[in-house]
Amino acid sequence: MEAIGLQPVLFVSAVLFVCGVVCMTTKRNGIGILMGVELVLNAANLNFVAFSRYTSLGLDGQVIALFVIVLAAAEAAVALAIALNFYNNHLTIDVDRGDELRG
Amino acid sequence: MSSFGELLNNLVAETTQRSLCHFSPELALSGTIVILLLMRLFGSIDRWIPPYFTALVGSLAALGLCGRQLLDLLNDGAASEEFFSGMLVFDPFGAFVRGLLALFLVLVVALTVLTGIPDREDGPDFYALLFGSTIGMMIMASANHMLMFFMGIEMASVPSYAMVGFLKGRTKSSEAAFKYVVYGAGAAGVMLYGISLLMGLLGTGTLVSETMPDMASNLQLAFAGTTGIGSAASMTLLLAVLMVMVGLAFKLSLVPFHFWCPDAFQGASAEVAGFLSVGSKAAAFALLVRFCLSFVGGETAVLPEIFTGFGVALGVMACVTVTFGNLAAYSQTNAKRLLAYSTIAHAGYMLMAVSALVVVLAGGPGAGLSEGVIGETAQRCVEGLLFYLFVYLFMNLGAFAVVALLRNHTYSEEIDSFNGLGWQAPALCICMAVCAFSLVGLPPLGGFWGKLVIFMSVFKAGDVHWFMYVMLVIGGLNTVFSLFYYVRMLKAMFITPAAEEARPIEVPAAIGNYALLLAIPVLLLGIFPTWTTNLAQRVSEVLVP
Amino acid sequence: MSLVLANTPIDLVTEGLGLTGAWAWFVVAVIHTILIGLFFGIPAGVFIWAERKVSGRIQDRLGPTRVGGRFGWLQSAADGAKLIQKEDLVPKDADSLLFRAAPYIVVVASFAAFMFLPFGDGWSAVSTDVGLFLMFAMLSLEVIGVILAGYCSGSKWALFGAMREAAQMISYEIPMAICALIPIIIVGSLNLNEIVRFQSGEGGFPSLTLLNWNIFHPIAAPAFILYFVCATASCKRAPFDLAEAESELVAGFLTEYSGMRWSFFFLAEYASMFAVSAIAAILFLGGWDDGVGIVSGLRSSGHEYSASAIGAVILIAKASKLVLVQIWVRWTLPRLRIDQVMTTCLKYLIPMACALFLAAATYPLVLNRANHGRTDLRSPIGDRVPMRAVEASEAHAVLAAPDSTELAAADGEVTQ
Amino acid sequence: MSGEQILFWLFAVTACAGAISVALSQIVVRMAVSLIVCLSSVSALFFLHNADFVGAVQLMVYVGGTIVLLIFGIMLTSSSPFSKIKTSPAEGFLSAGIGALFLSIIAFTVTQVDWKIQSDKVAAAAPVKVSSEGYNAAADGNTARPLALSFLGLRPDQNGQAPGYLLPFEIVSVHLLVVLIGAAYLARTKRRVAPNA
Repeated sequence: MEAIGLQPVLFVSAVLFVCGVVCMTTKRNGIGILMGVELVLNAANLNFVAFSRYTSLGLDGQVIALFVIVLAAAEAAVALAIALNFYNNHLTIDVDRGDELRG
Repeated sequence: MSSFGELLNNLVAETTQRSLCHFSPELALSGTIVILLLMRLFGSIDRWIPPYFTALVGSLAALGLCGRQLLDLLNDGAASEEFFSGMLVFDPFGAFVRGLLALFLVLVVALTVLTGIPDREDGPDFYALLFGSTIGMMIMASANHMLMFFMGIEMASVPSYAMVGFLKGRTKSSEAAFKYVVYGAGAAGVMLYGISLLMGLLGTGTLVSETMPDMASNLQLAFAGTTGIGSAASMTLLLAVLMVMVGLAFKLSLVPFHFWCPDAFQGASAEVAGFLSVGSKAAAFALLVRFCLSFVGGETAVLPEIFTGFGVALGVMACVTVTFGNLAAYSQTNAKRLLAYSTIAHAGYMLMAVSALVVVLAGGPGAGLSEGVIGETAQRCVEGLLFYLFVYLFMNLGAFAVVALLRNHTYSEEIDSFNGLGWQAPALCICMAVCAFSLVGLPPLGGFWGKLVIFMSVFKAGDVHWFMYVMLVIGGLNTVFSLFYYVRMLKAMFITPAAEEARPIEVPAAIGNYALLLAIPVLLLGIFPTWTTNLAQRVSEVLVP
Repeated sequence: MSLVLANTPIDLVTEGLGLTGAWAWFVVAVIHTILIGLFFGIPAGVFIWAERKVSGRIQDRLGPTRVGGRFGWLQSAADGAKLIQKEDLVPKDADSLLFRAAPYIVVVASFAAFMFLPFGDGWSAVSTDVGLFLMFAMLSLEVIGVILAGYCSGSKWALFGAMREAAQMISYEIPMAICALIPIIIVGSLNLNEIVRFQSGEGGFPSLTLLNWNIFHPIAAPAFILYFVCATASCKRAPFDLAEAESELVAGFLTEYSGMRWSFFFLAEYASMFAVSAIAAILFLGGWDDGVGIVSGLRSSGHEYSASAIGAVILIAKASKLVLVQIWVRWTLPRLRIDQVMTTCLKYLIPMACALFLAAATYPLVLNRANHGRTDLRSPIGDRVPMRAVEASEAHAVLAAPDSTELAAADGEVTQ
Repeated sequence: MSGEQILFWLFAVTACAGAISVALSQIVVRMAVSLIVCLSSVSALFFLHNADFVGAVQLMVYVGGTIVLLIFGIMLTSSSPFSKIKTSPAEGFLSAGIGALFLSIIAFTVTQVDWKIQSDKVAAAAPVKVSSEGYNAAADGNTARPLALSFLGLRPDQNGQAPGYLLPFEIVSVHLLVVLIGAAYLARTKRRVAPNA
């Protein structure tokens, strides 16, 4: 079977990364920003898995991808709890509406 | 080809005999977390034994273990060794920073006991978060693998997001936590992408190792003979390093990744802000030093242009950070926000040392310094950083502690609310004065020596790159400038009379003693700096041969 | 992960057909899709009919009797024909795109789970080492469709139903997965084929492989009951059907659906009932093993194909029995309240599952100790895998990754 | 073109399309659905790259767990069901420009690298040879066993000369515990203690 090659995968992951970054910068909704973060983390994971197949990184890439998935889940849980807390206090999760802290 | 059983036996032996001993402070902290939670779960033991007591015992145990490790290491004169099969590294540098963190944890727990910010009901939650975050920082301090690098940062940050939002009902607190978590998650994501590129490029994640393929030696293999950023591979390397730096700069609150810092500090309670301003900085600097050394610490210099450029870029960042922090602090009216900007500025001073370290090592011999001098200069840089961190612990925590302790009496954290307190709470205000003057860097205090050592190493590095002199000048000017805003705080305390309607406050003796406990080391470090500088010197000699 | 066709690696199949490259993949994929479609659709239809008959019997009435002869066995087909003709309504307040998409997400998730389900030894569309894990993963995706259906309907009933469903399904996945881990500890593999091979023993005919089934393992037996309860809940079947509790929430997340889209949800529900039952049969009830060694005897005497075909019938029979139990339970027990559902899971099922998990992990050690270190216990209650690891000095051979499973199967090799 | 390649391009295109529509979509729920599409396609790419276990975890934890959590968050925080996030056109163009710049930088540097050569340079000098006795992880995607062993800290696939991941595997549980405590603390209402309890 012909291999896919590393370059196309890296390109896909670059697209995911850039979409994630754009998402983080343009969305005002807190959960929208978190989705951008998930995209970025997945781009990195895709890199890890691709490297684990095509370079001398070997199995380590897959191991790290697994840890990243777990850490991302933990981070999402806390982020969501904080977002709910913010919502309870402000009745919105528009990041720009939090404007009490200035200076 | 060793057989499977042999591998298994080696693993069991290594883990039980070596790794777990090296890891004992973290284990003590983890155990404390579990005990705290179990005590609440089963019956109501925490009604008889308050959570802070357990926390205090646990953190003291961790401090004792860290201290013993450091003493053992220095007495044996041992070099660094990896444990947990290459995940972490055990060396005096790591032990020093971990000891610093443990000491700091004890002081913070003591502070929370005095201010009573987690009430008895929430105590276990708060201390679990605090300890979890500290474990992450300790892992950051001894990380030897990119996974632990990332995981340490995550373990330190995610609980601290929750801690910033710990005062649930307050709009400011929730806003601060929300901004912090959103930006923090983004920075961590970008950093992870950088890590993935770096690991793919170098084929491994271990930073430095003698038994396994590691990034430092793979860098030499893969880029030997390459010069400049012409090749795609070296450009990718640069891109990856820059992306990793985004995450680290965020943790260090360097400009332009500082914007979360004032908001988070103002929204969080002063205890948490103090914890973040010292703990996460110390850990992140340790990580930054390890990260940089894995590129420039090799026997021969690889890609000298790129890494010298990187060092200079760090220097530019340091200058901008220091200047920005000091300028922005000048117009603040909220004490925590002012201290947040001061934290940013101090991160800049410490970054100067790292910048000098990278610049000195990146060029290798022939770039302005002879071989022997390079090592010595690099050691001075690390030494300066460590000494500064040590002093910074006491003086910055002192400042935040005074804000936290006064808040309980004045119910405000505005600078105006400090008016005329100098005569009502002399211990606290003297502590604040000592810490503030030390933060400025006035001679008889610890902060002076910290700045002096760093500036000396930067001056030495000027032989390699002219920008170091520029950095030195900017650092010096900023030191002078920073005097004004700290003095404003002291002026409110000692000169401006209290408002007519303000009611007099009375501060218990325990609180005054705690403040003095923080102020005295600052003073002592200023008068007898040599003991600590000697320690820092011995630590840095092992790290940078 | 590799694509296989009836126990034969794809390369050999396509060689026989004279195809190469992408075409071969395409042909095999189409064959598989048709086969899985059949196994997905037909049982669902049969169980919908069975549900009506069983409920009729339990409520002392006849159920369907007219369509398709005496037992009304064409009732499901007639229902399907009616539902297709119904008007396809999308409420004004709904997000029309997601409202339309939600039923497909549910169906696709439950359909995809069948890709990894082996009906006979090696008879699965995709053969992979983590087959069980993937089946659970696919089944867990169903909840997304349900949440979207509820949220995007623009109706309060639907929203409440979706919230309940999400909370319930996510909670029950935890004890269910822990219970499924217990046979995995016993067998030492996530591969569904290997789990059954372990239970069907090594001997030819006659041999009482029945005693080898995990259900007769002292720790897996309670795990089976726990698993079955959780599986019922995760298929949102009564008494845990809070998401569509008609007496409180009209029809929960299904309130706004009608016609074909509505029927998709039911298709998926019955299909996943079958899927979780098949998993239960494989994990605890010996899969395609008949218990007396006929299938393994046939296999060892070289009748691969017929052995697998008989095995498939046996597995489907076992799974169908379990589905019938679910139907029986539905018409027997009253519905719980939502807080009771959550309490049952979080306060009772999860601790019990964790305790069982710990027990399963320590049991072989205890047994080893009690047996004075002798590891030759060749009885159905012995956990042989951990012992083997201790026993074998050259553990290499033991812990080595198994060869691609479909080839190992061809040798009639057992567990190793 | 082999079947593998066709599948790769299929899933690569859906992954990119999902990601782009996450970035462009104005409705939060639709963003979530696009994200599901994207992440599922990424897990399919994992399967294609012989990482079955990672792909399965991605589906189970990421798509089935984290995203459900996010959708939960959307349901609990949106004031109206399909509230839009408004982005001004100027902002949109600016971010599109920055995004394009980023993409071109990353794509041009990363895809220009000859990874094979880089990897070979490293592998040639490394003292480790991948052992062939059944631990060759990348083959066939049956990585569950080598992964499990590396979580225990054993690396028979690298002859023991590779990092073992025992510590992260164990310490992540402490992290999860702490994070759980934090999230639960933030999400629950403050408990009232009876005065003399």
